[in-house]
Formats: sequence, C-alpha cells, structure tokens
Amino acid sequence: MDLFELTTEAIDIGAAARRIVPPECGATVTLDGYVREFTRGKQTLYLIYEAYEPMALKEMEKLGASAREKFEISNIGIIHRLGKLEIGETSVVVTVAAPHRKDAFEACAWLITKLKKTVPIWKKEFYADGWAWVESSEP
Amino acid sequence: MDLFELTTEAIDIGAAARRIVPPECGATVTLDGYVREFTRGKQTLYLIYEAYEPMALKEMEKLGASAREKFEISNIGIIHRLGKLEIGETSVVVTVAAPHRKDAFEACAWLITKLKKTVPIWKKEFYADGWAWVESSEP
Amino acid sequence: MNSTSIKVNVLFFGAAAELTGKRNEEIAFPAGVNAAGARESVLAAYPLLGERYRGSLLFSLNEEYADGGEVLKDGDELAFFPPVSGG
Amino acid sequence: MNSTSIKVNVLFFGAAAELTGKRNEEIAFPAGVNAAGARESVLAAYPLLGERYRGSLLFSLNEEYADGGEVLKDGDELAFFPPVSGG
Repeated sequence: MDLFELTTEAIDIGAAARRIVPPECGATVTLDGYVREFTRGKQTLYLIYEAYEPMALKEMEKLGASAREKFEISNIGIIHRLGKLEIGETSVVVTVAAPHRKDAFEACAWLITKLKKTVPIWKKEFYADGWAWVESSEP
Repeated sequence: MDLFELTTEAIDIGAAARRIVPPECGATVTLDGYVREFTRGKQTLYLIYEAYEPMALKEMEKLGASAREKFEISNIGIIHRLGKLEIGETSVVVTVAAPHRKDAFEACAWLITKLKKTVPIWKKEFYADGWAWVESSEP
Repeated sequence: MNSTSIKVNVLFFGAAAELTGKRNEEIAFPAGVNAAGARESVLAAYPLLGERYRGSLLFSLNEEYADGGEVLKDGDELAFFPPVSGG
Repeated sequence: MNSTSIKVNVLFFGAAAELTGKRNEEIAFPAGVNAAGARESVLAAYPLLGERYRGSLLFSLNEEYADGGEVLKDGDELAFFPPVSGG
C-alpha cells in the first residue's frame, strides 16, 4: 500500500519506511531531506513550508503512478512536512520498497527529483536579518 | 562521525540514519535490507546470520574509507544484524549523509553492493523441511 | 454580474500570496475566458506579482497544472504560485 | 613440535565450520609455509570441505583477506570461509 502524506508533525523516517514494506520485498531505499543550517553561505534559523495541500497530494499520487510504470517496485511512501521546521528536522521522506534494490534506488532518486519540480510546496527561510522565499532548491 | 556496528538487537533504521546526520548536510539515503519470506519460490521461516566479527568490522571500515575517496559524502553508517532474524526484520542498514543527494544515492548503492561481496557474514535460511547456507545473495 | 460572466475562486500561494496581499479572492471573468487569459488579467491587476513573476508564475485549474487553453467555468478553482521549492 | 614448525590458530565460518565439524583448531605447519600452502593442507585434511569448496573457499590472515603468498608466522590467525552472503 502506498502512502502519501502532508503533516505538521515531526516525521519518523524509520516508521515511514516500515509502513510500506511488503513481505515479498528485499530492500527499501529511503531519502531523508532535512533543514540545513547553512545554504549559500547564509545561516538559516528556521523555515516554513507551505503547500497547496489537495493539489500537492494529487501530484504526489501521480508521481507514484508514474514511478510504478518506470520501475519494478512494490510500494512507495512520500511524506512532506509543513509549517515551521527547526534546523536538522526532516522536511521530506521518500521511501521505496522493491524486490531488487536497484529499482528501489532508481525509483527513490527519480521521485525526489520530480517532487522538487512538480509538487506545489514552497519553502521560506528565516535568517537573523530577514527571510526569503526559496525560488529553486537543489535540482 | 561514521558508524560501523554488528548487533544481535533489532535495528532502528530511523535512529541509524539520524545518528550520522551532520548539520551542514542536505540529504541522507538509507538502504534497509530485510528478511524475505520467499526466496527462489521457497518459504523461509527464519534465518541466522553469522559473522567473522572483528574482520567484518574492519572490512566495513575499509568500505567506508573507499567510499569517501570515491564520493563527496559526510558520514556513513553501516549496521548488520547477527543471530536469529524473523521474517520482515531488518538485516542490514547502510546510511549515507551528503551535501548533495546524488552522492548519497551513489555511495549508498556502492556500499551495499561491496558489502555483499567482501564483508565476512554468512546467511543460513531455515525452511519447514530443512535449512541451507546461502551461497550468494542478490548481487 | 451578468449572464456573460463567470465567478472563479482564485488562490495564491507562497510569494504570490505576499505580492497580492491575499490567499484567495473570488474574481469575475467574461464567459469563455481561458486560463491563460485569466492569468494575464491577474498579472495586470497585481503589478508587483507581474513584475516579479511574469515569465515564471505557475497556475493550476481545479488542482491540476493548467496549460492555458482550458476554458474556465463558473465555480472553477484557479491557483497561482511561484516555481515550487519543496523537498 | 620442533623448531621448524609453527602453530597457527585456524578458524572456520559458515558452512566451512559445519563441513569440518569445528569452529577453530590449532594446526602445526612447517616453518616457511605460505597461506596458499596452508589452505591446501586444510582442504586435504577435511575432504568434505575440499569437495564442496576447492575452487571457492576464501581465506584471511590476521583478519585481512589473504592472496596466498603470505608466509605464516607462529601465532597467526588463519580463517577459512565460503563466499560471503551478508546483506
């Protein structure tokens, strides 16, 4: 069973990975993205993620469906945190279970790359001297 | 700080990933391998991992050093479970934190492939009608 | 409102909400307007939004990315937002 | 034991332990024997091990993979094991 969630609560990445494991599978690959203290040399104090929630969930489900067409995978979990995040907290988890780990690695890498391009979520960084909406994250 | 462990206790993959996260990093990729119920069409009831423990730890540390030469990564964690494992339990976790997720994906995939070839650990599967030492796992 | 106009629920997200000063607004458009036409009207109505995002402002119709040719209907939900930055 | 022999602590792991019936054994070898020579002696001493793993039995000297040319010293630890299957 796939899992697509937006949450304002802290993400437990181990629990996320565990929730998508089917008994016939051999490997799960999990990408854990988190709040960096320094980006482009500037110190971030905390940040806020905002989403167009219903559309973000639809886009996450579409990515899941496309990933299943491209890779031989069993289950997918995508959880994105919203609201205020402190340094070091997990912002996103993408976890993929597959019979063979190569598919899990490839699908996980593909999903996070696409998520950053298509899922309507925006990041606002707060500094000691102000704040900025992030226009493009690491591609 | 890197982390290389052999343990007979259940592995918490989220905790493993979290232990290697440095504040400047952006992404952690974690491979979670676990006991399959069916391999080659045969039902496994449980299994036992045995290791040449001091050499296995040395080999894990060597893999960590080689990965650092090949990829731009911050920290590595490798934990392998030993002893008796039930179906669905995590046998191995390889987790890599890196400033850029591409390096984390590549290093994690490289480490698990090498681990399966060089780290002296052996798997014995138990079935309803007997048992077998596994001669080669998925490459 | 007359019979040749439609009402659309317009949403703004991220920096687009700050540059318009609102998160949502009901806007009347002439019947038959397509999504690209509505986008032009909105950019014209909010000059700071147009200045900052004329070329890059994304938009969706009823929670799906729009390509611009879609003809709007009364009660549609049209959203405007900057390039996404989740992850 | 005479002065021209050495004692080596030999370990067996995985299926190799079952095919020899032991996990470790102190074995005397002639002084000057190398790791490959010791491997041949062990395979000869344990026919089932030799039958099953003549071509593929791996070995390590003092916790490092051996290539065979290493000359053994008194007190060395020599381990024999099948291809690994962790993960």
